[in-house]
Amino acid sequence: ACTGKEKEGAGEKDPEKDPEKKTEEPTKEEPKEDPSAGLDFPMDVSNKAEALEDGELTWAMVTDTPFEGTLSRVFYSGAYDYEIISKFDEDLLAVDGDYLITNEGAATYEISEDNKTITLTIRDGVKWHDGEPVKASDLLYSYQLLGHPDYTGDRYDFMIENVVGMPDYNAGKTKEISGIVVSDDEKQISLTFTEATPSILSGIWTAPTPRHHVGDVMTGEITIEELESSDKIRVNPIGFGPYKVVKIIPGESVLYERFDDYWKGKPNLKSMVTKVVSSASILEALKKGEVDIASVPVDQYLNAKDIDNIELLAKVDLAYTYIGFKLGKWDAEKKENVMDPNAKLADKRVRQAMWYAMDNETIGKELYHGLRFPATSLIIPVFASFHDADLVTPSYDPEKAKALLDEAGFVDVNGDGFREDADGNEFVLNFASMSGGETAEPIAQFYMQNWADVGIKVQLLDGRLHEFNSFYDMVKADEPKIDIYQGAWGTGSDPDPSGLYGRTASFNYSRFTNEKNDELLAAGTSEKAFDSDYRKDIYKQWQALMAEEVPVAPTVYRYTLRGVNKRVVNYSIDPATELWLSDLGVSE
Amino acid sequence: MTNPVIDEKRLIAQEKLNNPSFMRTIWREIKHDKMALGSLILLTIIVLAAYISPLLIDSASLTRVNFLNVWKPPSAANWLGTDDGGRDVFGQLMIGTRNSLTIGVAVTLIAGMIGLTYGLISGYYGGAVDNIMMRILEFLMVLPSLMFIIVFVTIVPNYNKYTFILIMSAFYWFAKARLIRSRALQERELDYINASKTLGTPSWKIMFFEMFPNLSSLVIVNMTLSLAGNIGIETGLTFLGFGLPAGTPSLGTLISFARNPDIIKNKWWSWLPAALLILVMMLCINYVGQAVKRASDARQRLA
Amino acid sequence: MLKFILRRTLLMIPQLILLSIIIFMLSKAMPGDALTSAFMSNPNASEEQIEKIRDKLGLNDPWYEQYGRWIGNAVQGDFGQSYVHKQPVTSLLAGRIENTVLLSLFTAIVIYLIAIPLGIIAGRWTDTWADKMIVTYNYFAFATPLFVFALLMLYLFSFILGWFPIGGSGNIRIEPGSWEYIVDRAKHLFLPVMSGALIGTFATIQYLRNDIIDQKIKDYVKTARSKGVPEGRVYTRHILRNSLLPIAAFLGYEITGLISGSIFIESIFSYPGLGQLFLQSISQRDFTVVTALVMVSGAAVIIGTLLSDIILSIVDPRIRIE
Amino acid sequence: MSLLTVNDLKVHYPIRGGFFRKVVDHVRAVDGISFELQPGETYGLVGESGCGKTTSGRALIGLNKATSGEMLFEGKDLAKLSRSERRNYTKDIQMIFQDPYSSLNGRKNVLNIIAEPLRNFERLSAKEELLRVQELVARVGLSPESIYKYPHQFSGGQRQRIGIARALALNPKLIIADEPVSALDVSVQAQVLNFMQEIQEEFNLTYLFISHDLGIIQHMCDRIGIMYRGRFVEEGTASEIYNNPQHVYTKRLIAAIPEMNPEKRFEKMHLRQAINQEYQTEYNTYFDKDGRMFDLKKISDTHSVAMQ
Amino acid sequence: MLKNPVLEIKDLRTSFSIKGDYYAAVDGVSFTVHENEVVAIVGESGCGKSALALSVMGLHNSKGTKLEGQVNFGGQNLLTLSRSRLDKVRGKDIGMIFQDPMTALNPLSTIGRQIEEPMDYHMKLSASEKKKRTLELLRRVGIKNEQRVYEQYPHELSGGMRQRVVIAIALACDPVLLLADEPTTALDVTIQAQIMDLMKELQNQMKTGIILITHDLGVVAEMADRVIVMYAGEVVEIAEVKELFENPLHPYTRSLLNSIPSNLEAKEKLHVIDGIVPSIQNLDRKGCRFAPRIAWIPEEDHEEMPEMHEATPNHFVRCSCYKTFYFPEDRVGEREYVATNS
Ligand SMILES: Nc1ncnc2c1ncn2[C@@H]1O[C@H](COP(=O)(O)OP(=O)(O)OP(=O)(O)O)[C@@H](O)[C@H]1O
Ligand SMILES: Nc1ncnc2c1ncn2[C@@H]1O[C@H](COP(=O)(O)OP(=O)(O)OP(=O)(O)O)[C@@H](O)[C@H]1O
Ligand SMILES: [Mg+2]
Ligand SMILES: [Mg+2]
Repeated sequence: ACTGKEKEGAGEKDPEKDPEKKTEEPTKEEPKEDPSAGLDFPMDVSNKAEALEDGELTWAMVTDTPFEGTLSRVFYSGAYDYEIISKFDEDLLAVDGDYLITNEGAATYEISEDNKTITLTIRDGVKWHDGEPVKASDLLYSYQLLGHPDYTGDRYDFMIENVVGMPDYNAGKTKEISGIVVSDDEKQISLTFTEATPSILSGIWTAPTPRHHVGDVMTGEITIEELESSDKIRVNPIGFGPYKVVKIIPGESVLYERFDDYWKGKPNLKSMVTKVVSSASILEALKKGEVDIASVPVDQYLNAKDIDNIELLAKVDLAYTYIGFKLGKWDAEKKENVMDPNAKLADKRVRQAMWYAMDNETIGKELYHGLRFPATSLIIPVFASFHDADLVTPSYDPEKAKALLDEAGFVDVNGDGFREDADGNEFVLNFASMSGGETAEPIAQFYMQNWADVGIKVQLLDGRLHEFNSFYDMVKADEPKIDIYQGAWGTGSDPDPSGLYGRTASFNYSRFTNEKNDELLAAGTSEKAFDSDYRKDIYKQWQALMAEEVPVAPTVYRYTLRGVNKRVVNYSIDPATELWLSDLGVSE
Repeated sequence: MTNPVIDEKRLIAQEKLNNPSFMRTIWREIKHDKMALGSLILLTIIVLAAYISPLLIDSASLTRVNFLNVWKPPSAANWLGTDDGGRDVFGQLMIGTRNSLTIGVAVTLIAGMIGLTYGLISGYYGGAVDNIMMRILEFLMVLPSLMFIIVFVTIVPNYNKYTFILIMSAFYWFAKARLIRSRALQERELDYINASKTLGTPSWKIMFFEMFPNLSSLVIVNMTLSLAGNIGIETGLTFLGFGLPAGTPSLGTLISFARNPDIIKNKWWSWLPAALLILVMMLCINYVGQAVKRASDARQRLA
Repeated sequence: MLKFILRRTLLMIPQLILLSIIIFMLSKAMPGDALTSAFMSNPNASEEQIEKIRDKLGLNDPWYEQYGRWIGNAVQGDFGQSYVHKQPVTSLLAGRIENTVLLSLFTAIVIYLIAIPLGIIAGRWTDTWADKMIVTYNYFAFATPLFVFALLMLYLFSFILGWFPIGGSGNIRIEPGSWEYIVDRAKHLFLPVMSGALIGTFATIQYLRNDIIDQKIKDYVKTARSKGVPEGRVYTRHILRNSLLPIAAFLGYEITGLISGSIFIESIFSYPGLGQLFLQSISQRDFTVVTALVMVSGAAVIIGTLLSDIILSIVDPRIRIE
Repeated sequence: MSLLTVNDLKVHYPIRGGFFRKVVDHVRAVDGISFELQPGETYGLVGESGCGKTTSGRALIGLNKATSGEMLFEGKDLAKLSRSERRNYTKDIQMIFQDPYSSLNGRKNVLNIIAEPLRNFERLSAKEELLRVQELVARVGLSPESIYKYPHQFSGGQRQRIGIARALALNPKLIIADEPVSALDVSVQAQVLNFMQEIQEEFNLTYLFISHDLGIIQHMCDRIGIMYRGRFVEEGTASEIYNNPQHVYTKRLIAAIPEMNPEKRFEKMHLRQAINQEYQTEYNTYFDKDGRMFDLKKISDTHSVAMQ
Repeated sequence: MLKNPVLEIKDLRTSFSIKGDYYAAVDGVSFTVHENEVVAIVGESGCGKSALALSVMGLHNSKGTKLEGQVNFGGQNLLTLSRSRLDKVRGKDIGMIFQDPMTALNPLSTIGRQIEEPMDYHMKLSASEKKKRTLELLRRVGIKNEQRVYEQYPHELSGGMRQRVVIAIALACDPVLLLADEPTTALDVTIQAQIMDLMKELQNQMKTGIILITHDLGVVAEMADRVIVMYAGEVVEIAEVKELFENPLHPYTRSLLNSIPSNLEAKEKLHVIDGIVPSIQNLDRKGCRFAPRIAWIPEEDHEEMPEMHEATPNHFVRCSCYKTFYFPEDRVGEREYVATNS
């Protein structure tokens, strides 16, 4: 998992290797048509013209609900707020294509010998939009807010707590965070962690908060609650990014203006607008040139393709969908997952068979026109260094599935077309799936058909899809009626999977545990893992383990599509791009 | 020295004139109105088709997803093309019509029963009982019902056709209760109610066996007209995402395909037939309802 | 009159309290809460962490305790904090209410502008072709689902013809206060208002038409004719005033319709108002906002009915308000 | 012994008002009336509209609650009976209603209408019931096949007879007739009045006959009570009232009967003016300082007047 | 008594459309009303009295009603006047009083406004003159606190008061003819007497012609100069009031008079007219229309095409059956209540 830094869009330097490995999916047993044949998406715009001096550009925020408008890194909760924040504010440290920190950003870093202390040095001339310099203590202030006993946001996570002295501060025992030291000239800040882990490189929090602007919670000038709802973060928020916020129509649009004192120099565009456009109208808005850059819902891909004045960019998303098999329970006392040996799906051969039975390729190709493709491992291809492209995992093969089931003793004894379990008892699985999106229901139906084809009777829990909240309520609570469920994880930018599959991870909804697993996950974040080859090897083993044990069966990886007007220049969605948001421009 | 309201009396008398044969009067009125007659015939055809065809359609194959066959335009195999899961729209239209009709009729009946009972009791007793019951009703009418329905829908653990009917019914009887009550209040002043009281007939019997039959034409008219509204009752909710679960085809689920311009224009077969069907049914019921209404009011009658 | 208004306003209080209890209980009964989706924004946040926040926010207390706290603050005008929006519900609603009020107000105005003349024409000249056309229009208005109509309007006038913007309430680049700004707001309002209004005329036309037909044969109309009042005046001076009474009486409940309408219209036209906020809050389980929205809507209807009563008492001398 | 003795009967309707809709005052619809009914007689209750005639009748039959006072029916106070005890007297006291159109349920046929009281009080087989109903129908002069018809198929007078048959079904002793003919045309009126007289003899009925038409009251009644604003102003035999009215209100009522002789119409008009004059000048003899009537005072054995 | 005729009705036929066919409710009625004369029209309910009055005033719904014949008033046939011309006559030269004062007034206007309204259209008066005239009218119809009543709304007045207001409206522009359709039926006996006295008084002062529709023979006796008895849409008898009461000729008139209780000794049986007035659809329009209700009179005593006969000067009666008519109870001395089912 990761910090809250979902890298979005151009600008912030998002280095990444290209995720083309999907084209060499080696898992197919029989040679199959390349699912993404004919899909050849660029990640950079093709327009190489000079940017206009004083261009104006409009971003679409594609959503059917308004954004919340909590424009602070510390307090926001919705992804759409982040889309706005990322246009006027930055992290001090930039990251590369692997989402690892670099020295390209507004600050540089050094890590101590013992890998426990990181020191950031802010460059000269990094200024907030109001002209005040960005101080080291502004970053300290972020930590003070995140760890504050009154803080009710959800960003107080492992990487924050890992700072020395943070638990005490968080419990209200001290006013100081002993692990953070700010230099007198306010240029340097060093953070010391309790545990050395490579996650520092991808998960460290480096977004400062303008203490002078929003007010100081530490002096009692303002309370956290007041701060959250303060106009300073809702009406006139400031950052130190290339554009500053001029005006906000709540929930609807934001107008930015160029920040002349941006630390990397004057940005290209005179002004930008981000506005909410509903998913139903987005193509129309792109076609009419009302918006220049917009993400395009996959189900509208075919129509988007035909729009002349735009160019489609695509990259693989930091997410995967999966089928989870309920194998145990969360033990609230011990705070760990406990497997149930009598679970309906305790036999891993059955789980493997179910994976074999699923025809994800058809879904990806037919339903998503290639914009989704079968997933193989639980570490997504975006993390190119860790994703094991050579891993062999089950792919659609009903015969293999049947064979496995036969082997496991699941055969149809009463001749109703469905298999009974190894003891000859009726075997019916309850399948929980989330509603939302037009394709949710056909996909669930499709999987059930796939399983039925190999003789496994699966029925929808309560005969219908469940709405998001009820779904997670039930999955989380290990609702005994649920045998399998379909979920999706956004992975964040940290490849470490222990938050989702660890013994003590509450999000490990399949409740799978295994000593080998514990071992590997621990090793993956140990100090030793700063050695990237070592870490790579550990994760390779882990991926293989997961493909063998199948606590969950990953189904598809997804592309995200972005429609960009052809007049836009210097825009890339490549995480590894050298382009910054300040370079973005329009040509005529 | 006649009573001051003799004219009105005559009207009542005239209304009662057709009471015993209200059904026949309705039929006469419908026969007389070509529009209503046509509507009734069309409606009968639709209802028969909706309730008979599902017996002929293999519903398992209808729900079977086939991604190789999505969004196919109408053809001989799929009269109305296929939807996003490659499923036959025509079959869904038939089953959907049946579901929507069932829901419409059930909600109309249940809400009608509740409203009728509530209104009758309130109107029959009048006075303090009426006062309290009306305060409650006023309160209920103030509730933003759509919001409440949405909240209920999210709460109900096992949400299906039947719970949907119950939720809807729970919010659709208020106006009926008010209407019935106001008529019951008038009716209780009439002497036949007093007569029954002086003859020692128990209250509940008076309410349901004396008063109710006299309100029946009102009830029938109101029910027919609200049936028209209730047929499309789930479409809006479905559109908002709080309708029937996907997989329970209804006219609403079909119409709700019309969510984006691409489908509106290029995949019209998925939503347009359902939208037209609903329109046609509502218009038909409305025309029949208007005829029924005229039948109940001697002044407006055509036949 | 003042006493009446006071009395009704006092009566509102228990109604609103009851309403708040019901909606509070119900929103607590909804599966999940505002934090269920917390991991969506931060996959690293652990369940324990989230549980801790729940404790901090008091979300784990029984509903009546939470309600007690809530109502205690509500009495002081504080409807709590929206978890999702991280701001007081009052200021959240204050930011949105203008849009919805504008939308509903104009919709209502247009409804009456369309429905009253049509209702009068249909009622006065029953069974003429004009009446038949109006009645047919009205049946269509009744039978067409609002959202389908709104979508078609959007499709036709924004997408195909391009006459109107495709959503939102205004263009952010235009400075408030200028003439251009007003035109821009009007352009953004036009389609949502028309979609709601053209479909929303049903009840008013129907009532007006039926009532005019009823009033037409009343004795006082005969009296007016026997006085030699020209036919036009018989309608304007006599019938119409009487026929508009039920419509005035209905005004309060019309608001319920406008509120439900706004939920559809706002989500179709991406028009940020209370209706859209409601849907969003429901799915995000932001129950303080849900509660407040239902309360606001309830209060709007109550005030609407009060307004109806006041208007009626002014127009109708038979209704006396002490 | 008298069949019914009414003592100081009052029926007040509350008027609500003020901030909390409290009872602020009462409509004194019936404000202390007393009279007796002898078995077999017809007692007329006359007065202008709104004077409380209907309210009195309804209180006697139990459709209204009496606020205070006694209603002794064969010595039992009807006002003090509980609901269930009261039911026993339902059989003995019946009512004929004003409006033959609304007093019969248009949805039921004659058989069901007339059988309603029988079903409430007597367990009869369908056959017995049919016989009883046929008997009653024949008695009120309708053809036997008419029991399967509906009320709308009858004329006003015939309907009123159906109503009477229904009232007779339980063999009542007292019948309260509240304006039984005022909704009927003159020609039909006669039919019903004649018929009521006939059955009175046959069933030995006692009538409390309520009307505002003095002509009819005179025609029908043995004794008459004149009501005004919830109280009696005069009581006496029919001839005493007509030939020797004492109270100015009684005189006014009598003078208001249209003169059937065109020649005398101006005389009658002058008489009315004279009585109006008297009403104004001698107000104090008839009303006390609060504008209330005095209590009745006997001026002969049978004749009492509310005068000082 | 030779006076100027005000209104002359000739062979008026008013038919209503019922299920596509027209049925006459007023069937060939002719009579004349003179200046300063009260003509009463009596008959049972459903005889076509109101239909007649509404025809004169042009108040029938134009759809579904057919008017034939002539209604001559002020040299014009009212039946053929255009709406705008008719509006010049209505309310000015002809005033109308309706039966039910509870419904005849617009509940939303003040009494003052409603009385002034006809003046707006027929008289050129300033606002203050109108008010003055209105107050005067209110006083004339016997309302004492006219200033207050002027401001009041109908619901604040009692029935009697309202009927006075209705009369004031009819009189607002000094009409030459007054049409009163059952003006006292809805009222209490005592109020009825007051209204009758008032109308007599006004008629004496204003010398208007009055058509008084009623089914109460008492009112006729008190008010009328001439009486027209109607049965089933036809006039069956016309006579001076004294003549009619002393010497009623037509069986229908006689039956009506005989069924009134106050005319008989107490407790004596009243006369009963068998059957009911047929509805206009069921009416047999051949022969004597009253014949079915006096079944004991032999058929041959009726005329085939009953005509009006002038039995004595100015006393007209339809059908010759009056000559042989007798009451069965007088002959047989007993009567049976056999219901004649309609
Ligand atoms: N339910 C009621 N509530 C309040 N007041 C009532 C009620 N019923 C009757 N009254 C009043 O009581 C008085 C007597 O009414 P009641 O009906 O007994 O008069 P009535 O003599 O029968 O008149 P009518 O001849 O019009 O029938 C009237 O002033 C009436 O307004
Ligand atoms: N608009 C109409 N359409 C059809 N029939 C009508 C219409 N108006 C009156 N009639 C019929 O015409 C006949 C005469 O009615 P009209 O109202 O003139 O009687 P009336 O003598 O005034 O009776 P009442 O004493 O009850 O007022 C009745 O049979 C009535 O049903
Ligand atoms: Mg009465
Ligand atoms: Mg009439």
